[in-house]
Amino acid sequence: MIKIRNLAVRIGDRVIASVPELDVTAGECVAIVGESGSGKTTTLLATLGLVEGAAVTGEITLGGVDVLGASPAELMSVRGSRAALVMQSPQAALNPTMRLGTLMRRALARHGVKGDEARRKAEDAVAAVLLDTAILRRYPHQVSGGQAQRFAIALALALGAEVVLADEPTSALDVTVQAEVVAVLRRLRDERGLAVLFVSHDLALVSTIADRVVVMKEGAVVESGTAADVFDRPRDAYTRELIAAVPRLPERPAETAATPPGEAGRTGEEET
Amino acid sequence: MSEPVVLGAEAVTLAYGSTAVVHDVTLSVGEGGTGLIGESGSGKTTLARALLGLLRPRSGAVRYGPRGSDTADLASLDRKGWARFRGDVQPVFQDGSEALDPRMTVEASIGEALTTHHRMAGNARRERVTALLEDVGLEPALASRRPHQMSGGQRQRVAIARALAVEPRLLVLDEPTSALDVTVQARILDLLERLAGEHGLGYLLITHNLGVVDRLCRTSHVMFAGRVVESGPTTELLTRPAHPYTLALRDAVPRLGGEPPRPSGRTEAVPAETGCPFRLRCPLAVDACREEAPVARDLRGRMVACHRAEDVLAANEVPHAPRQ
Amino acid sequence: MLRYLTRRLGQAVLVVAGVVVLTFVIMRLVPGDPAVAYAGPRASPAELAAARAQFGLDDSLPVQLWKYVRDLAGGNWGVSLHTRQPVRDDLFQAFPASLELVGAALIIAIVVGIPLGVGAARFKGKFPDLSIRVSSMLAVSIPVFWLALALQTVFASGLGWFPVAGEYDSALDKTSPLHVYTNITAVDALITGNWPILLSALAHLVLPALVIAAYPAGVIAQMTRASLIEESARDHARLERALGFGETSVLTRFALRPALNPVLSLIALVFAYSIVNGFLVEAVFNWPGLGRYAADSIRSLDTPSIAGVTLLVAVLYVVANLAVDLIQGVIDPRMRAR
Amino acid sequence: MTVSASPEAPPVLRRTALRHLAGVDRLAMVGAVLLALIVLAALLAPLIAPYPDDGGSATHPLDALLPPSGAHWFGTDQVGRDVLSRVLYGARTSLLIAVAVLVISGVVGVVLGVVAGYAGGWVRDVIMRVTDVFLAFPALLLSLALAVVLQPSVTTVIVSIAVTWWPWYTRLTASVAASVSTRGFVDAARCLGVPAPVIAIRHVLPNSLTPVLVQLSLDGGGVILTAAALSYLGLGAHEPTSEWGLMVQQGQSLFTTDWWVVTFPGLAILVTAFAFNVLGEGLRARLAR
Amino acid sequence: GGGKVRGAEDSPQPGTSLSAADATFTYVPNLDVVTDWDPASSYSNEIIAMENVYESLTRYNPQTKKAEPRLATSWTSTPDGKSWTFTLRSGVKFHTGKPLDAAAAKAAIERTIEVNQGAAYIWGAVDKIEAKDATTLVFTLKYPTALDLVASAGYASYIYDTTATTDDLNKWFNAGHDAGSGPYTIDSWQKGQETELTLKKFDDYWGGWSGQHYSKIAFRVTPELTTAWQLLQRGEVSFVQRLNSQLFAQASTTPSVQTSQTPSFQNLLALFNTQSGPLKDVRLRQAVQKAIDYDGLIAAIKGSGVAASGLVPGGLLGNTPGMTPKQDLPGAEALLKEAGYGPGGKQLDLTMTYAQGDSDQDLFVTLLTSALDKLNVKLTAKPLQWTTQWDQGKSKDESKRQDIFIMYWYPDYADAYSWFVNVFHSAEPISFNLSYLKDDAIDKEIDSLPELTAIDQPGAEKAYADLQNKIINEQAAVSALFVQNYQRAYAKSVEGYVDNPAYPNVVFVYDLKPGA
Ligand SMILES: Nc1ncnc2c1ncn2[C@@H]1O[C@H](COP(=O)(O)OP(=O)(O)OP(=O)(O)O)[C@@H](O)[C@H]1O
Ligand SMILES: Nc1ncnc2c1ncn2[C@@H]1O[C@H](COP(=O)(O)OP(=O)(O)OP(=O)(O)O)[C@@H](O)[C@H]1O
Ligand SMILES: [Mg+2]
Ligand SMILES: [Mg+2]
Repeated sequence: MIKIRNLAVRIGDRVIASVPELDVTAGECVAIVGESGSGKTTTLLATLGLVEGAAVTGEITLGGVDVLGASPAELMSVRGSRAALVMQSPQAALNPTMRLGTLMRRALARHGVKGDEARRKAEDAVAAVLLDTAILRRYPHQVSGGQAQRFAIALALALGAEVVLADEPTSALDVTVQAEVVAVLRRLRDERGLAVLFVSHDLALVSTIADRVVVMKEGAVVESGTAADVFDRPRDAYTRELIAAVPRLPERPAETAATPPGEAGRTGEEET
Repeated sequence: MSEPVVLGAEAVTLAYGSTAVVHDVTLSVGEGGTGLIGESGSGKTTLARALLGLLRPRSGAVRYGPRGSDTADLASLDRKGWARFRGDVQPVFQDGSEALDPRMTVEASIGEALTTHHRMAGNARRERVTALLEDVGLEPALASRRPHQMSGGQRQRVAIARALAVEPRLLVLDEPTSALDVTVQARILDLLERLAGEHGLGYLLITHNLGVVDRLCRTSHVMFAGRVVESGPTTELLTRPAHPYTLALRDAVPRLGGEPPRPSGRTEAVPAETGCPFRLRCPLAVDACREEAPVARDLRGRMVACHRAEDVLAANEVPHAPRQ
Repeated sequence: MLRYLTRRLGQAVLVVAGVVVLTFVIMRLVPGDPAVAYAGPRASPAELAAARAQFGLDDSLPVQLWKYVRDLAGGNWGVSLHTRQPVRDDLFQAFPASLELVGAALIIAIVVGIPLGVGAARFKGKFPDLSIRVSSMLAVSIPVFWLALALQTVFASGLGWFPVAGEYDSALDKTSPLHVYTNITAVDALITGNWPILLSALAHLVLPALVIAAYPAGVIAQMTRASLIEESARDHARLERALGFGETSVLTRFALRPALNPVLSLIALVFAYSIVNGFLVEAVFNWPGLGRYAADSIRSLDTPSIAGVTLLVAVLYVVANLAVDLIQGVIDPRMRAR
Repeated sequence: MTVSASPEAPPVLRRTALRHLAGVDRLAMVGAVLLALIVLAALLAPLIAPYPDDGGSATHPLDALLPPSGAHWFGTDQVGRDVLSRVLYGARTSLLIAVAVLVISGVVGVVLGVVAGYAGGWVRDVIMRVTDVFLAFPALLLSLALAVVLQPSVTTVIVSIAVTWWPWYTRLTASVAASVSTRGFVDAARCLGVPAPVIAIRHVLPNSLTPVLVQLSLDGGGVILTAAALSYLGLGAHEPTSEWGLMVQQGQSLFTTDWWVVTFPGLAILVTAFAFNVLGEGLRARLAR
Repeated sequence: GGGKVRGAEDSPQPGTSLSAADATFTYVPNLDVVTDWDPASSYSNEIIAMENVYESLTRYNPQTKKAEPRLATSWTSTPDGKSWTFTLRSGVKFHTGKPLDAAAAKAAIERTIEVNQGAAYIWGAVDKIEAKDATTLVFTLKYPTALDLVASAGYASYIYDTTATTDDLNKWFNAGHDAGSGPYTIDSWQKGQETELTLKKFDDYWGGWSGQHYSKIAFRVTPELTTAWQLLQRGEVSFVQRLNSQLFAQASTTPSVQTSQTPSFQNLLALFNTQSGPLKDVRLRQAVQKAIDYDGLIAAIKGSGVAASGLVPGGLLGNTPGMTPKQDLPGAEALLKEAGYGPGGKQLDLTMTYAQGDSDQDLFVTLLTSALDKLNVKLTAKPLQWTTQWDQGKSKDESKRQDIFIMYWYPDYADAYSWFVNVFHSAEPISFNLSYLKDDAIDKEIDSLPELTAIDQPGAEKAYADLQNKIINEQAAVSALFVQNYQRAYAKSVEGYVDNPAYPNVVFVYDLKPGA
């Protein structure tokens, strides 16, 4: 689905993101983590050929298309139909003056799907993300954040995208709503083999759903590998610091015995 | 240290314009940490602003004073009373870059507090600024910087130093770390914990991070849609929630290396206008929830506003909560 | 939406009230005794007293203000000193022509300005952008009275493409008389199918309308550009690009609508501004609008007329703003939710 | 233990509009340079004008309406004055008017705006409604009405334009100040117990200034155009003051016969207004980033 | 159907084309045409229409310098000049359809005298009017006067049908009706429109319509001179009332256009306030007189005027050569110093009002302000509409009056008396004596002028010279700046145009022939 080799994004002489190697295959969920400004978003956008005002070098293949070498028309036809984007802030990512259905219809028409078929695809996709089709008649400000995020995923489905690139898709959401969105993504991955490349700074969340993890710091990849490897045997000091900083919760009763009041959180104290 | 003080909300209702966003909330902050958790937009910041005297309650009162009976309503304070209150209660806000005047140097920002409360100037002031910076783990050289020349963590430390400059007795911490990277977050929390211990400060800690309250707060309050739905000892609350919202919250938090978070029900619904505000999301909602808004009641050492709190508790004793 | 509307309406009424008071204050400041001006040089003391009574000059200021407001509300805008007609009739007579001119100018400005703004945004930083920015800024900076002279000299008397001055060829009144409904010549000609007059009116309209259109076209282009660039940097535009839409589609089919809001507010502003700008242009093109009336009023210190013109334009401004609020509601659903 | 500074400071508003110059685009630089030249021309008018007396009260009716030549680059006007000299002196009048109007209305507007924005409540409502009333009069219209009341002069022009100009800054400042007032550092200052007027002056005012400064530079052109229009209508500057609008008005009927009398002052207005506009737009774009 | 039809009611049906005989004469004035339709009181710009709608008993001929027949075919006076008998043209009809006879003429003049507005003073000498028979009108005068000239006046001399309506005649007139006997009658009048007024031929005009005449006159108001010129150049209009000298020069070399330049009876006066304000001090008035750059002004207006010698323009009895003033700045400075002003002294602030939109006056203002500026005198000159300027000048509150009042003056009939009796004779309330001069000796001398003119021309000549010396040099109440040249430009197709300076700006359209 996605194949990145020696990607480097530069503004002036500053490298704001460099990724030596990153692959995402069907049905796989890959996470990029790292501190703020470490180049996560940039990497994601570069994959779609959407970085502006910066020089991109290296090799990016997206759904079989060489992103850096492709003509604008080729790029435009890959975007949406093969790879779709889900962004951080749910409402801001949708055009405020347009009903969700209109956006969906236009996007489908852009990729050659029209009329009844378009309506059917739209409704199917919306149903697949567990939304009511009535949502298509709403404006973005009339839907909740979770709905908006799921609609963004529905857009990807309707267009037949094989990979979803998600930039902190749940960081603006309440944890209970986050759980909802994550569940939908997981289900689509299991049922349809959807590939997901997502950016997050929530290590705990990443640890629960990602197959593989890429850790970035100051524009460079410091560690990557399977989730199990990275979390259980972090090789890089920064990765270890990240993992240590994840706040611990009192475990659920099913998993651990109740801890005495006031002591529960101290188990995972980081070493400073 | 002088006698302990309390700051409390008594049946406070808060509104922006004509829309009330906090309804009839009662809580108090005294010794030790008090946590306030809840989803985004549930009114935590609004409540904090009222406790800081920045927002007048539409009804109810914010009371402040020495522990005991002689607390005063903020609305009735005179100038001296306000001055004392300002000297005793200080905030640390979410975003350090927001909390510092972008045009002021660190020294000027902290100095403003010193001048206002201790009439310090000149060298004395400069020395005190240096001491405070060292106290929060910053180099004195930072004194001449402006906010945009510092990292988020540094800014947040400056904000804390400024609050401490007043020598307050209570801190109101409104998501003091959520704008920061996780690695920095941890350090700031360590710092707060240490300082609160050293200075014997009481604090209200607002966050939506359950791990953080668990670590820093003895008692906690859970807010949903402008109401406190559950309060009690933090560990108790998190291990055996009595309110379905607390439960959902707890279960939805991803745990490092744990299971993927489980969705709890119909998450898209907005808070209900009538009856229990949570009922549209609640997997346990029954007719009663639609008809009557639950009032907070005492249940095994905590206050909870739910018709079905007993069932929640009962269900939570066994490994997996039953779903309807 | 309804509540939002009533609130805006309430505000508008307040503003109009303030406008009336301010106008009244300015009127009272104008030197010269309107009664003397009205009654004429050889008026007897009795006639003068009558005139004074007619103008209510004997009352105390608050009473005068109250009577003024009452009269205005009752449709009595006073009597012009220099035309000796009721001011309201004068305004009814002069205003449609101004409206025609400014309306045409604004249509030109919108039709030209918005596409230019879109073009500039589309090619941001490139040559088309630079040239559009420079020309729109020139359009905004050029003094209208000077532009009017220049265009008239070049295109009317020099090249002879357009008539020099006037609203339409009045000789046509005899061959194809115009039935008047709105008093706006071009509109009347259009709705009655009077093609000769319509053609003549449009030909006469071109130059003055272009002159007045220069400023609004410039600011509209600038605002459209800035607003579009801002809108196209928003998250939703990124999503639209990611959906496979090209840059032009993103701008015109997605970003333009939300970007139009500030442009619309601007149009309300430049509408009133253009009417006043028209005052400077009407003289050059012999346009029988408010401009000449205002100029005459001012040169004859004709307080009721000055007040009338001032009031009319100010009220128009308020109305235009209300209208824009409504349109914004239609274009942007977020507004309706407010 | 210190947290290292992030590699690049976030783009926050810098101290003054002037600092923005560093980052504005080339077009805006052209504006700045033009404006600097015009200011220089105005300041040095007595030195660089070929016939400095012609900028004032000299007249040479016998040399009236000479076309541009080596002796008179811009020709002479109806009473034989050197048009170039008068255009140069006119820059003084126009810039004086622009600066005075912008300073007066800027100060009034910003003060009221900060009060409205910071105080909020009914204070804000009252100020904003009054502002709305003044806004309902297009600048030229109210200036026209006022200029009739007052004697025509440069002072009148300044006063009557300023009267219609301040509300823009009040409106702008009020909205900026209102949003600044909700920012954390204002709350923090309130929590420190800093008195409200001090907060308004020390924290709200400086942080609300940048957009107003940009708007001021953007409006320079508008003021010059309005002043020229007033003079053009005979309600502004008058003889023997050199003023561009007045020059256009007086030369208007010569447009087809002696074009230079009208064209050069008209161009001077155009170029100056253009310079202000370009510069202001550049600053605004810079601010939006 | 529906809707008001713009233009006249009797418009032809759509589609009919104009025949050559329907030629329209389009006159371009630079100000609104009509302020007062009442022929008794009309005293303003509407003369350009009125003279084509109304007629007087006689008309002045500037070539012969004599009154010629108009409604009166002949007239005689007694040797003492106190009784005048006019024989009226018979068969003349008013536009109302009623016949114009001696009784109607008597009624018209008597109403004008009674209304006593505008130029009604011209009939001041009349004691009694009798209509002896249908065509004989006899005037008995209080003192001798050249009544044939009076009857040719541009204002207040019209003969009109006083019985045109039973309602208030003044109101009826001002609703846009006329009751004249002239060749044209009102077709449509829309104040504020570009084509404010159109006149159409009166079919029953006594002169008949057998020859080639214009059948319509349109007045197209054009404030901008360049616009007017461009309209003429494009052939859209027939006649431009006023151009500046530059445009006039251009016009005289433009093939499609004809021009005419005629010395007028109209001069530009600067009246100094002798009663209030700083100019009360005669030294200051004299200083201002000396500061004026008369030669510069003549040069600057480039042919649209000639130097004035005294108050009375050439060609009129009373014109006194050798009174052309010169600028004298050192003299002015000395006088100012004497009064405590001038360079190094106090700044003297003066106010001046003048007519909006007259480029020659603009030039004068420029020159005077500049000259005075050098003398540390700050002159604030305010352009106003005539009526406003006039109202301010007449203000009862002396503090509201200006220090210098600029106006053109021309006689209401071809006689210099008008300058003196109207402008410098003391009057209460103030009318045109806007220098506020109040001097018994001067008044007395002015009062003697009509009789002297009628019976002792050399005596009159002397009296005029003496008066001008007193008013201009001794009292320094006025400066005569220049005598205007009428510079007209009109279409090549207009044939037979002659400017008649006794009727400023009037075109007697009936006398013209529409050419190709
Ligand atoms: N258009 C741009 N111009 C200049 N700098 C940019 C641009 N886009 C990104 N950067 C810089 O590149 C670096 C990487 O940015 P990026 O947005 O990829 O980080 P991120 O890891 O997504 O951070 P966050 O977690 O805050 O979203 C940052 O330092 C950022 O300031
Ligand atoms: N200044 C304001 N004017 C109007 N409404 C406001 C204002 N500030 C907050 N609100 C609304 O009040 C409600 C409570 O906001 P508040 O900021 O107190 O929530 P919070 O719990 O602090 O959320 P978060 O976790 O996102 O900080 C929200 O619905 C918010 O939209
Ligand atoms: Mg990012
Ligand atoms: Mg908050």
